[in-house]
Amino acid sequence: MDYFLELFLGGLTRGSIYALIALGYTMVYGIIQLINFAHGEIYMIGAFVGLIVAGICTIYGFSGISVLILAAIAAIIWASAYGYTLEKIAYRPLRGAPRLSPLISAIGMSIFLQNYVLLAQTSDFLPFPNLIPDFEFMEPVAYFIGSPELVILVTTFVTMILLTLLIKKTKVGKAMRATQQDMSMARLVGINVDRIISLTFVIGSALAAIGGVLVASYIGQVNFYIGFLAGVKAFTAAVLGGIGSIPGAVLGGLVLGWTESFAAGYVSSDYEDVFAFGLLVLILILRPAGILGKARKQKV
Amino acid sequence: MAEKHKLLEVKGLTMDFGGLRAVDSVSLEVHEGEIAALIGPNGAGKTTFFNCVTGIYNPTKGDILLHPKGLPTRRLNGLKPNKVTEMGLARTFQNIRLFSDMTVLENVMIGRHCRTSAGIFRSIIRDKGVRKEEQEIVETSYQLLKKVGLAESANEFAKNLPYGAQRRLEIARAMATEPFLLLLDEPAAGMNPQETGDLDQLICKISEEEQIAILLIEHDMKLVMNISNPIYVMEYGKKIAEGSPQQIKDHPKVIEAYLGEETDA
Amino acid sequence: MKKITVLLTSVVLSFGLATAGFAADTIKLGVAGPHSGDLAPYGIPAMRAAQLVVKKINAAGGVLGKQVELLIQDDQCKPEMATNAATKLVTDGADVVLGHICSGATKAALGIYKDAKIPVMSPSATNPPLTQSGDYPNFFRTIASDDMQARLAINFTINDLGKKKIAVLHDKGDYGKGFAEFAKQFIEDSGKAEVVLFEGVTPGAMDYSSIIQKVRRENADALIWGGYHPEASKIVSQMKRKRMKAVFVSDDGVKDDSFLKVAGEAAEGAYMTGPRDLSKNELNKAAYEEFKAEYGTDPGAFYQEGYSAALALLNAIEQAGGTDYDKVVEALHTKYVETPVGDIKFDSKGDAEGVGFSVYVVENGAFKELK
Amino acid sequence: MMKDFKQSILVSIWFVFLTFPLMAVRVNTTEQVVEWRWMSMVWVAIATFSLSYAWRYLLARKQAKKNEEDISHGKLQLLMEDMGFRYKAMGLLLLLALIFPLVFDTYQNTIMISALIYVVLGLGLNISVGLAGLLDLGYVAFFAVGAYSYALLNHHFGIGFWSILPVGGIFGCLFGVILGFPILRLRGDYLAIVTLGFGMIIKVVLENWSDFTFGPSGIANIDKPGLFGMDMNIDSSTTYIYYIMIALVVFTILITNRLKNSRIGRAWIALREDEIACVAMGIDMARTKLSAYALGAFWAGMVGVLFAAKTTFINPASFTFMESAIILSIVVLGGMGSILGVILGAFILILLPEYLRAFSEYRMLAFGAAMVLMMIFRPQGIISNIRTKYEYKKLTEETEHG
Repeated sequence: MDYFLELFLGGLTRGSIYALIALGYTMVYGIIQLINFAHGEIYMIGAFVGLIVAGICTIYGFSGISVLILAAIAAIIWASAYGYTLEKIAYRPLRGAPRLSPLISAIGMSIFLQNYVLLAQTSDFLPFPNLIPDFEFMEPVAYFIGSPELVILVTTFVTMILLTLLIKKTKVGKAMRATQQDMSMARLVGINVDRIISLTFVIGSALAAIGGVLVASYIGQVNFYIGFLAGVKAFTAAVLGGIGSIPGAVLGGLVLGWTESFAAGYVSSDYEDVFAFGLLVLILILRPAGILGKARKQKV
Repeated sequence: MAEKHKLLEVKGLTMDFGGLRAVDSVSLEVHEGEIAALIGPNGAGKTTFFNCVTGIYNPTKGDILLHPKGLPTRRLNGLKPNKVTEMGLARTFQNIRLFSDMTVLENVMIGRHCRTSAGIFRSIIRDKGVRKEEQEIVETSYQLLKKVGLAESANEFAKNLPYGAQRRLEIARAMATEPFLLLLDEPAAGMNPQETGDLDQLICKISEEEQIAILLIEHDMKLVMNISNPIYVMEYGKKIAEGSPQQIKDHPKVIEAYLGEETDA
Repeated sequence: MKKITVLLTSVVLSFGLATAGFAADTIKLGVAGPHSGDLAPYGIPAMRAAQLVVKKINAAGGVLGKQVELLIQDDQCKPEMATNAATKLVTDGADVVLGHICSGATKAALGIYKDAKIPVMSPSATNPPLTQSGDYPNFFRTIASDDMQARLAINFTINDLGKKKIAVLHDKGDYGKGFAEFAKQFIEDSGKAEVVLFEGVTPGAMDYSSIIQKVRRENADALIWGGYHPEASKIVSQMKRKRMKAVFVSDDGVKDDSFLKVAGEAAEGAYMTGPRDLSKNELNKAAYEEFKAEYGTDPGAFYQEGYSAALALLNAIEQAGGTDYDKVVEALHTKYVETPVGDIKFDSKGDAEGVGFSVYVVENGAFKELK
Repeated sequence: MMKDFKQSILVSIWFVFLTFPLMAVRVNTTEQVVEWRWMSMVWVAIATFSLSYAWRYLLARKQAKKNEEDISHGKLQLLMEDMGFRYKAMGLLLLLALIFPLVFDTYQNTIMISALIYVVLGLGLNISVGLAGLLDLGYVAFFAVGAYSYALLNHHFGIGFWSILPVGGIFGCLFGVILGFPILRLRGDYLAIVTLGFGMIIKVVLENWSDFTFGPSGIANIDKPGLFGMDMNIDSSTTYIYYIMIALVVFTILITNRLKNSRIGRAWIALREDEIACVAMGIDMARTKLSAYALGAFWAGMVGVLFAAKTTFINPASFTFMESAIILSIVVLGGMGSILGVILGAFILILLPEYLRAFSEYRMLAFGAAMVLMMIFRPQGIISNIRTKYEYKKLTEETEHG
């Protein structure tokens, strides 16, 4: 039973990170029906900016959780800026183009950003300073859940509550939901659709940046390539849960996290990825709209 | 005059989307040689009805029966759209769906797909039969373009055609599948009176010369009144009236539905 | 149209450049390895080593009175690019080749050199079959093969540390999985310990917590890792976090300063094998100083091995009195040469005699050689 | 004028801000050093300032072109549409291709073989992506299937190259059908992610299933293609493979061209344009998609065999997502659906980096940027699809008279 619980918690931690990144995919897809392939790269850029800030701080002798918060804030600012610019350059000129065009543009952007960071920084793995202290009160349970896991779980939980509030309660959130329902209608009632789309990218990128910094401080290293696999997995999570649906992204992230964790724990980690993608294919065949997604009838 | 052959018979068709009932037990018949019409205000469920008949949606309840002449009756429920088309039922779309990066001629040639047979291997070898079939496709398609008055623009991209011409191209493309029943979804939408008049004539011509029965959805009552009989009226997913143009004109519910809409607009 | 013309001209020009430039009578030393791309850090030190050796030898009058010319080719560690690079070297008339770096690339290229009768010496390709299969009589290396590393690691784990239940993990890569498979085989052969877990993990995955839990569930008292340092750091960090007592034993791919920095405290007490510490070797010291003087930094991976290979190859030509293939190979097998990795010659299969591994332990944030 | 200037200034300020942490600072947390690179900020400012002018100019031009409608044919395009010129050009190219190995050395031949391999891969992917509009991000999986079928059959049973060449293609095709069957119901973007997943699964299987695939250490000593049992040295066997490759390319071009201009080819294009209209016109969507997917896979499988024979060694590392991305950019840059464009695309993308080795670090960066820019400014690619002209007037007259 202990073993099960350990795997469950491991999957929960991993899944909550997937969920954070998946939210960005799902929100963007909900509004402009585009797989923002470069989203994983935004996550990586977030982690890298966090590393740079945290690195400078530790080199100049600062440390502790306040540095982590500072790094996270910087990561959010820059990742959002990248997300915003990404949309403006690579997707906005392609609105109304055939569906394949923005998708290819997104893949191109993903390759570009990866190599941009590779060239501007380094191909090596850089250590991320250990900024999360071992909390005293965690000591009795450190056996299966450590302080970093706790920080990840609490942060993602709080972030998701804030996001839900933003979408459900504020005017901006209403405008976002309206745009998601029907873009031309939203435009008619005076919503600045372009701004809402930009905002969606900014919010999605900020979430990815939080995920990036959390993961970086959890596993303690960053390089230019971490965005690819994380992005693919998070997108898988978004599709699993039902792309376009916010609770779906969270659920999808957790389901994927648990699948991988249990598969590795009870079967074999050799085929971890095979399980993840196998699950995706299975879900898409049985329930093409995902677990929580609504079948969206195309208007004929 | 003897009883005309019944081509399409829809009985109690119902379509739900989640909790919303878009079409509520609608029945309808189209006979040989008829130009039937389905009218109603916006959002009455006409297009949904069409989509059910042509296989794009699978209806929740009801029967869609096709009685091709000289062949056994077929139930269309749940059949894939391409099977429905193969059976002899072709359609156009309300918001034009042409293959915009293909030429006008190629658009019509696509319609010939289900009436021709060259597979992958024969397409590679390109034997005599295939070459002949290709010729036949081009030939027939060109004739159809002539019929709808688009022969001149055969080599233009479909997306570059003027609006009215695009509508006519859709009709030509549908006719290339050799249907015995043609479903037209708001063919006159967005046309000026001159173009609408031409379209009137085209539809009548198709009906007479090609022996194709027609079921059309129309929003504009005037067009329908001139050429169709019988007329079915839908509102809020339900059929509220059916009959000849005269009967429809005087039907109190129809007047109500349309007057109500008139004040809305 | 204009753009196309420019393009064509540049293509034609580069053809011209590529084919031109056969110099006078020199000895041509080919150098192939990853000089760009993500694996470049493993290839560039050996390339620089060759450059330094050649510079020094040429300044001293060359080999047999001839100047040595370097032919450098990038293979990015990709098999298909390695064959291109090899063909290029053969075409350009290389007499001997220093390379390649990655085992896969080496394997792909060796056939080409074999057909062209060119001796090849790798400073880093540790895959055992390269020499043991006997397929490549023209292949030599200045580094010990993976099975030697694995044997040493296992002997140490079982005999010196006395561990009984061993979990073996690897990164599914050529190097890591090869090491892990040998480790597994040696454990089973020894009869003194058992393999309780043998699995691969996905490099770049977010975390390895499930697999670490699994290692604990199996009550393993030692974890053998076949692979490189980024994953190793994640694994030791998570082991520490889970308060695990199992010892961590790994290979040369982990003996890297990044491992110490990334894993930090968690790295303490980890064991790994690595080439014998040569800091007392005079030639090695000199080679190190040369590099430091030229580039101002530490040399990086496979520098000594590259330096040694360049020396060994050129020495063999000197001994053989020419570049004749059979004579050069003969000289490599029979004549000892002093290099930064020791006084070496090559056995009948092409492995260097006198090159060995040691076990290191991480102590106070540094690697310490044990024996 | 002033407005433009102001805007460009704003753009460059924004980019200086944006790139600041990644371009101006380099923290090496291993060595505990911070490196400040202020000069790079100046470069970013200058570059983005001028690029923003170019960007606006190009966008405006694109807009203007849209209004003018369809006069977008450049000179090159018109030239290519002239049948007479095309035949002459093709003849000349073929001649050049045939004498190439006589003029250039083995190294040049090897490079050219690589490029030709990518030509076939590009043409294969062009069927599913360019013609049928099915974005396949795991295309390299079929390439791997072909390469491994030859490597394994050759290793275990010593079967020769020529017998496996068609078998590899058929295996690729079979895999296409098996993988395609469950997933082709999916809409475009789902398809992309699932194919990406398949690409990764194949690699994982190749790495893990050691008993069958020899795992990550790969398979060595694969036989080169034989010619009546002749013993060939490296030069002549490279030349031989080169000619095999030329023949394969010509074969591919012939067949894909025929398919493109057939009933099936038209159905693919229609499917790309509008799925719903396509099925409403009586085209069986699943079957049409499957045929495009499987035929695309066929070429990858076939050329995979040749790849294995050429390198004589394969391991899973050659079949990564990046390979799929490169093949995709060949198709996109060359011109989706255009055979000529794809060929040109392959040559540019493979040969250029090979000859400009000094810039090879920037290769992927340039690929990525080019994919984005192409989609925005020239979605039809370098050479857009050449339209088939159908002869109908004469026929019509004949039937009317006869």
